Formats: sequence, structure tokens, C-alpha cells
Amino acid sequence: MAENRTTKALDIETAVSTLVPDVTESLWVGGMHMHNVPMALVRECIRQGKRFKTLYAAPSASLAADLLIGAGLVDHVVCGYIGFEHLGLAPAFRRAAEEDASIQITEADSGSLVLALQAGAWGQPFAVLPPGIEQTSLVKQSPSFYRQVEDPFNGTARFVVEAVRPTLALIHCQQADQFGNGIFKGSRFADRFLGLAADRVIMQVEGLVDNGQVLKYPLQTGLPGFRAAAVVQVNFGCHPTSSHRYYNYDDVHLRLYLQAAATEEGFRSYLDEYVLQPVDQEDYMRRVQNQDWGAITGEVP
Amino acid sequence: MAENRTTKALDIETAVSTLVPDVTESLWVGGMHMHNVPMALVRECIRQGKRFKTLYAAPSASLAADLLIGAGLVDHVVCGYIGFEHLGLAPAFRRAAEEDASIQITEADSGSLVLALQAGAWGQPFAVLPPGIEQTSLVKQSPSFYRQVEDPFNGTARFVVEAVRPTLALIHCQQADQFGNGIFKGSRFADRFLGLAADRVIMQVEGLVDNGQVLKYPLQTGLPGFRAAAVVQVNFGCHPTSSHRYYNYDDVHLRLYLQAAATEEGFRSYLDEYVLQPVDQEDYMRRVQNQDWGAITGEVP
Amino acid sequence: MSDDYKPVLRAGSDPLVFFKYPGADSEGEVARGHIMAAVMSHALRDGDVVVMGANSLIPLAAARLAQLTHAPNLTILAGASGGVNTLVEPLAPSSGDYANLIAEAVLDFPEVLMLQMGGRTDVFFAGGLQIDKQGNCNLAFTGNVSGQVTLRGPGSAGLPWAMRSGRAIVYVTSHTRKTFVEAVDFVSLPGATAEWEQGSWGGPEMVVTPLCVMDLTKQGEMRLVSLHPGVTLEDVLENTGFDLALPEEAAPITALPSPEELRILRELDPDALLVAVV
Amino acid sequence: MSDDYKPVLRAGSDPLVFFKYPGADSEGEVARGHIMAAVMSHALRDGDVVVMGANSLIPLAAARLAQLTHAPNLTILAGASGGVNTLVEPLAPSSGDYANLIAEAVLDFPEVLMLQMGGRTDVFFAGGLQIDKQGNCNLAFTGNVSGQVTLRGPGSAGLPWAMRSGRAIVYVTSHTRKTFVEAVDFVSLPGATAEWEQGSWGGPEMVVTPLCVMDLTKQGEMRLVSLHPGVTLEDVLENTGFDLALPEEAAPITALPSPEELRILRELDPDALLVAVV
Repeated sequence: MAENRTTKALDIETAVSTLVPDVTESLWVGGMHMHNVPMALVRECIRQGKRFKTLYAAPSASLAADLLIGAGLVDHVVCGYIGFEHLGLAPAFRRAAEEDASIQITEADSGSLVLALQAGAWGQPFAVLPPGIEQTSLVKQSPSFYRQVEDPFNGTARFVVEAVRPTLALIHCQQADQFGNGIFKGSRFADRFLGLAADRVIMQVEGLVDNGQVLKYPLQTGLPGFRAAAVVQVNFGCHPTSSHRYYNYDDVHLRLYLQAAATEEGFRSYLDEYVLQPVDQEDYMRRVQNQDWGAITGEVP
Repeated sequence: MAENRTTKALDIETAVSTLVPDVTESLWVGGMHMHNVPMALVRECIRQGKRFKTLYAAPSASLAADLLIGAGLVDHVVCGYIGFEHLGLAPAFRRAAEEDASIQITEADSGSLVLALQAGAWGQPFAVLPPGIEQTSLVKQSPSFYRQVEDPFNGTARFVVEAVRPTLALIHCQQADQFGNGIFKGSRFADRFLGLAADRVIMQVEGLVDNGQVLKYPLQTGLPGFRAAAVVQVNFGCHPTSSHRYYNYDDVHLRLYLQAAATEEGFRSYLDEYVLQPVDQEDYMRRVQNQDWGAITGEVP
Repeated sequence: MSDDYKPVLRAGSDPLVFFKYPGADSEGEVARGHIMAAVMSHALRDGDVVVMGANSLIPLAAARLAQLTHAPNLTILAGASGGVNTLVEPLAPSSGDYANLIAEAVLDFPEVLMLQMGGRTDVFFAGGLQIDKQGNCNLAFTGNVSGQVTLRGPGSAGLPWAMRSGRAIVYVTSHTRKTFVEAVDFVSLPGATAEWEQGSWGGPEMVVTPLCVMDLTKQGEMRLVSLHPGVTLEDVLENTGFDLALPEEAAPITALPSPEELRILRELDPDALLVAVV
Repeated sequence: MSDDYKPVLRAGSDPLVFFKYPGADSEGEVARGHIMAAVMSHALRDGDVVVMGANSLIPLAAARLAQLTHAPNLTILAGASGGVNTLVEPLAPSSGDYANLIAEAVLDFPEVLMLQMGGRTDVFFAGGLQIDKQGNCNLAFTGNVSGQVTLRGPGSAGLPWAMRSGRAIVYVTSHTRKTFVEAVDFVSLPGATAEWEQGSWGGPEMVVTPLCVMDLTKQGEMRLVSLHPGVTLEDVLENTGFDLALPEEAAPITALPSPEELRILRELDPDALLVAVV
């Protein structure tokens, strides 16, 4: 590539301050459960007080959604799944739903949300759902999300959902070159798909690799560079969630979060200690005391 | 895996005779243009006189479609694209469309057909098309293919196409294990997608690899084994189209075909010489005289 | 897993070296988790394509056990990881774990959903905050008619599509009156629908709990099938919030895993998660 | 490519060793293919995402030329191959060629369609059996009103979605009255639609032929922009089947590629396909 090609590598503070509007229409965060969640980017968004009118939570949102909701930065969540899998329910989301009505929740499901995202990616105005959804409580609970059309091929009533084109997607790849060609070293979850679909993508990576390595193994590129607005290198950026091939999730820290966030006060002090106070990722890592970070900084092939 | 797991490796004659009904509802052939087309399987289907009520020709059908149409084995073709790219138009398809009316042609486009296939794969009854298609002649030409619904979100009229679930897909992978785990060594074209979508998949490969190699590099598996009904090993099975990393397309032979098939008599003698007469792929290869097959049998990593 | 268990982050590793859990006593008791896994395994058939979602420790062990015993041609789609035919070496508590990529293929998660919703799977494993007499499952929230939410669950996830995914095997790790209710507050997974009764849709085939095995009658009512060893009929009825249908004769005792099955389950599960989970 | 050119099948090769075409005289004349590629290159902007379909020899050369000169941040989606930012080493006649996988990424073809139809590209290259005054293109068939097909083309392929893919650059390798007609028999690619005139949709921005460069006026009529060297206005008018709009002043001569552009085009194209193609 020409030498005068513009790099997309940015430091995390600059990437978030310049590429995330103070009030963003909609956000979709990559990863699933306790895996591949771009937590450093999410923490930076919270630190900078970015607000999100709508958060799409699917296929399986966890800590990112819970922190954003608990921090009061989300007006409306379209919920397919927010939880912590075998570790428990989402405490801040619970509090928002059970105790106050400050947040609007659209009850949805992961299949319909992924189909809505797919419709958005293809420029389809809406997605037709397979039969069966009419047997659930969803269509009664969320009548503006699940609408009906008549099937022109056989006259049957079909439920449909409007296309979703997220304004912003935050995604983690294990590696990328400076032009945004991202490499997944393990599961791609829904992240390749999300990266192809969203209006703007900010990509977080463990390490930057040379463009020559991307050219040598193009079949392993998970997301082509032109879809990324910026690439942000952060060590252990998914912590306490996992980054396949690099590190597992930190279930001690996740349990610490769940215990703390069980009360509003506990949530506030967790937020303060691990999100608002740290000046950068290194500072964050110093505050996480149950990890021997030095033991796991080895390079991954 | 347990030692008593059933192999899916079959010889090509058995695979086609046992897994392809004599009259098959619908067929979708993998590959695009002069690349990755499972020609040995297609020739075997013709040899066995298999008939296909509907042939889906998209994103870019070429020799397979032209031979099947010319051989009179297709009743109805839904056409996104049938041609030979820089080498010219499809001679048998031309003759069928220009001279006789023996075949029904539904005029369609590749985008709508891929969306129809996607809808079928997801169990969606139909796919909504992006706006714009109403400005083409397609919607007037094929009113039963392109239908209309009212968008329940804003009242606009939208065109839609019915979901497609092909009864049979023929697909080429460079390699697979005996359980059908297929590996693409180059472009996947629409073939991974087709393999996930079709009712029944027969997979043709250049070489069989050990299941242990699949387990060692699972990220390179292009199609999971359970989607394949059979795996058929054939040398140079895509010839005269290409198999990435193994061999390029044979443009001398493709030109020979185009020249021959320009007349009905020429088509018949090509069909006889290269499809009906050869007793097997080796015999076919002997009849193709412009290739030094021995020079290119090297193993591919 | 005990609370004082402290894993460290896994160092970068090649695909065949995985995170090791501390070993557990493989000579210990037969746990409820072992019994549940074996029961589910027996419900799987050779050639089945089995898909599971979040928190699928027991289903994953069950599917792999079936593969290693009576169902060598069974296919496992291991939830969030996208892993197809993971070797389950070792059994990991999170469905998205890297351990599940010791596998034959890795699908993007939308492809897993597509196969499930497109009807390309034979068995779907599901759970819920609430399960009712008709087999309906609720993973969204509980609450009263006035709209007050009493327990906010994660959301309906992939449950609404269970009827498109073949036979649903419902499982829970706690059997109480809070879980087994007369009627769920919210239907995430439709149970005995008219389509299920007519046989045109999939639906709940079996319900496995730490106390017992249940199924649905042809009329779509939940019925006791067998009691786990040491569990009485009264234990089950006291902990079930609706009138459970009973078999015509006294319910038998759930079969224990065979010695071979137990050996396999323990080998897959060096951390004895199946002992800890229930 | 001459008809007696006989390639052999390529042996198994590693990703950085590609099929070698026989070299051509790099000191030869400036061919129409070179001029067309340079003109198209100039129409591309830095940062553009450029998508092309079948038979895209000239567009591929043009896009790579732009990348190597004024548009280093341009992205190439190389048609059927799915290759993203192929190095075009060497230029290959088929869009699905393995040579296009010397690239930064390889997309599945449905993903290429998705990006195109989803409006994530800036430039789409298109052609047709027929092109009319309003820029409509026909790739399906020609025929008369009674339904008789006179020339069966391949089909509309991805052309219906050009208006969703940004600026369309239309190109043909023969400029005759059979190609440039008053009104196409079938609209595969809608040209100057009302939406295009209002600026809310993309549409044909430039038409490049072996004789000249054209564009569409704001009113949606095709207009001459420049004549290739050695081509007269009469040549163009004689070979165009409709009243071509003319620029206010005499049409200039199309700029030749600069020596540097020509050097790059010849380097990308050792087989001189750009010389043979027109």
C-alpha cells in the first residue's frame, strides 16, 4: 500500500472523544457473555460521560450493558439478553427495571434483533420473522417493535421487526494492522457481522500487527479495514471478560463486581474505583489486585 | 470422535444415484463464474439423467447451468446471472431463450436471489428488498417473483421475494475430512452460505484430510460436517473451472466449449464427448487434450 | 465451583493446550449433575444436531457423553462459542469459552441462530426463571398485573425459537415453587402449543431438574416420569407450584449413569463442575 | 488476450506465488484500455470504497492505479473473489481469480452484496448489453414488444442495486449503435431516476467507452465530456443511437495517462490485458 495511507491507530482517549458524539443515537457492543467485550472502550465512554439514546443488547450482553445502564448513560435498552450466564443476573439492569423507571426497556429477543441488524446491513427496511413468535408474550409486550404484515404469497399474518443500523459499534479483535484489518484469533461471535453492519466501528485490539502479515494471510482477516473508523491498542482491554488465545475471563473480578453492584452504593463505588478514577488502562490494571498481569503478557502467534 | 462414526465419503456415482432424486425439486450449484464449480458432480448428474424442476442461477452461474439447460434437464430457471464473464455469453441458455420456449425463465437478480436464500436459511417466509428495485423492469417482468407488501412502520410499498430453500446444493471445497468438514483454501464465494442453507448438500473435494487436521485448525473449516450428506473426492473435479490454490480455470477448454456450443449440433457432440461418454473422471481427463495433468498433481499444504 | 477457587488468566496458548481447572476427586459420589447429564444424554439420538445456549454445562456434558457412547454421529453446536463438535476437553462453565474451540468448526453466532431458527437442528436445550404446567418458559421477568417487575431476568434470548429447533429439553438447577409455577408471567418459550400437539412444531419433550424427570402428556400437561435416587414423590409435589400429572404406575427411580458413563463424565470434567453446579 | 495463448493449469502455490501470464511489450503504444483505466482512476476519490462485478479488468486496474497515486485510502472490493484491497499483482481477466486474493481480506460474496446493497460503498462499476440516453443499463435481454428475445444476456446480476452503491461508473469495451440505444429494452440498472435527480440516490456519474467519456446532465441526459485521442465527434455520433448532448464548448481530448500512471498500469498488467481488451 502507498506510504501515504492514513493510519487509523489512535489512542483510546482520542478515539472516544473524537469519534463518539456526546449523545449517540444508538450503540451495539460486541462480544458475548464474558467474552470479547471491548471493556476498555466501554470504560472510556463512561469516563467521558458519553450518552446513548438506545442500547441494543443482543445476542448476549453482560458487563458493558450493566455498567452503562447503572451509570445512567442509556435512555432506552432493546433487550434480547443482559446477564452474566452462570455467574448470575445483571444487578444494575435489575435495579433499573425493578426499582426505578428511569430507563425505557423494549422487551425483545436475540433472534429478532440479529435479524433486524441483518436487515439494516442489507438496506432492507424490515425483517420478516419466522412463524412462532406470535405464541410468545413478546408481541403483546412490545407491539411497536413487533408489527404485522400480510404475507403476499399466502395471505398469512407475519410478524416483522424494523431494520436496525447502529450509529456506533464497539468491537474487540485480538489483532489488527494500523489500517483496521482486524483478526479474530478465536470465536467471532456476532462481531464480524456487527462490524460489517454498523454506521461507525471503533475497534479495540490486544496488539497491532504489520500490514504485511495481513496481506500474507488474508483469509484470517475477520473485518476488513475500511469498516473501522479507528483502531485502539489496549493491553488486556477485554478484562474482566476474555480474549480468546490471550486470556480467560476473570471470574474473581466478575464476582467482585456482582457482589458490589448488588446495591446502588456498591455499584457507585465500583464505578468510581474501576471506571471513573483510573487515568488509563494501566491504572485500571493496578487497581485489579487479583491478577498477576506479568505472568500472561506473552505474545500470541 | 468415536471410532464407530459413519463416514460420508462416497464414490461419485453412488453419491449421485442415492442422494439425488431422479426428479429433484430445486438445485443450486456452488461456485461463481469460472471458479469453484463442482463440475464433476454436475457431469455425473447429467450422465445419470437427473432432472431438476427449478434451477437457481445466482450469484453467477456459468458452465454448470449452461450444460444442464442444454441437456434439457431443467424445466425452470430463476436467473440472476448465467454467463462466462470475459469469455462471452452462455450459448445453450441463449438458444433456449432465443429459439425455443421449452424452458421457463424467471427474470430475477442476484441480490434478490441471495436474500431469498438467506430468508430460507433463517426460516423467514420472505425477504423484503431494499428500495430501488421498483425502478427496474424486473418487477413488471416477474410479478409473481417480486411481490408487494405495505411497510407497517411507515406505510410505504415494499417489494419482497419468497424464501428459497433449495432441495439440493452441489458444492466444491478444496479439502474435507470424511465426516464432511469442508475447507475452502481460497474464496468461499456464496458456498459456505449455500451449504448452511440448502436442504441437502453434496460436497466435492480435491482431497480428503484427516479429522485430526480439522480439529487442529477449526477456524479454517468452511462448512461444518453435519451439513454435508456426502463427500466425494475427485481429482480436478472443478475442471474446466478453477479450484483456488489447486489449479486455474482452463480457458482453452472453456473456449472450446463456447465455440462448440454455438450450434445445437456442436453442443450435442461436446455433451457426448465430455459428459455422456466418459466412464469416469479419469476418462474425462484423458479426453481433455490440452492439459499436462501430471505437471500439476502436487499436494497443496 | 467453590467461591474461593481462584483461576488466573490463561496465557496465550496454541489450540490444543487449554486452561486447566484444578482437579477434583474422581472417586467421589455420583452427583445430581451426573444424573441429569446422563438422563439428557439418553434422550439424544444418533445423528441429532444439538444446539445449546448460555449456561449449558450439563447439556454440553450430556451431548458429548452421547457422542462418546450411543450417538457417534451426533453434532454439537456449543452456543456462544460457535464451536461445532467441541471435544469438551475440559468442560467449561461458560458457553463462549475458548475451550469449546477444540472443535471441528467454529461458526459465527448469527449462523448458529440461523441454523436454529431455520429448523436445521433436532434438539434445543432451554431453561427459565419460571416454567409452568404447559411447559412455557419465562426468561424475561416476573411481575404482577399492574406492571411492577419483581424479578428482572436476562431477557428471552433465543428461547422464542425453540419450537423451530426440534425437541426442547428443559432443565433447571433448582426445583422450587418459584421456578415451577401454575402459569408463567411471561412466555419466552412457548410450551404445549396447538401446533406442538398436532406434531407440526417442536416443543418441550423432557424436563430435567435436580429432583426428577418430567415430560408433557399428549394433552400438554407436565407429568412426572421418574424420581432421582433419594427423592420422594412428596419432595417433588411440595416443590412444584402446580398439580403435576402422575404416571399410571408409581414413578420409577431415575437410572444412575453406568460406570462407563460416569467415567466419561468425570474425564470430561476434571474440575468437577457437574458436582458443584446443582 | 490472443486466441493462441495457452495457459496451463496453475500448480498448487503458496499465497504469494501467483499464476504468471506471458509478458507483453511494456514499451508498446498507449492503448485504449490504458486511457479508459486512467480516466476512471481520476474519477475515484481518496477514501472511496469501490465495488466491481464480473468482467472488471479495466475498473480493477483503475482502482489500483488510484490507490497507488492520488487515493491511498481507497478500498477495492474485487467482485466475485471477495478480495479486499487486492494488490492486483497481476491483473487477471476474471473477477473471481485467485490472483485477487493477494489482498487484505477475503469476504464471502453475500457480504460483498450486503455492503453494496446496504449502501456501504461509494462507487459501483457497471456495464450492459444496452445503455440508453438516460443511463439505464440492460444486462438481461434484448427483444421486441411481442416478447421475442433477440439476444439473451446473462441477467441483471447486481445491477439493480447500483443506485444504492454510490456513484456508478458505466463502461463498455465496444461503442456502437447496438450498445448505445434510444431506450433499453429492459432496465437492469436504473439511470437518471427522479431520486437521482434529487440527489437522494446514486446513479450513473460517468460513462467510459473506447471512443469517449460521457456523463449525465442534471436533467438526466447523456452528454459528451471528452473524445479519446484520434476520435472525432462524428465517430461518436455515428456510433451512438440517440441524440447525444454536447458540451457548451467543443469537447476536449481525453487526457492520456501520465508516464507514471502508464508505468504503473503496465507493471500491474504483465500480460498486457489492457491492450487486448478493447
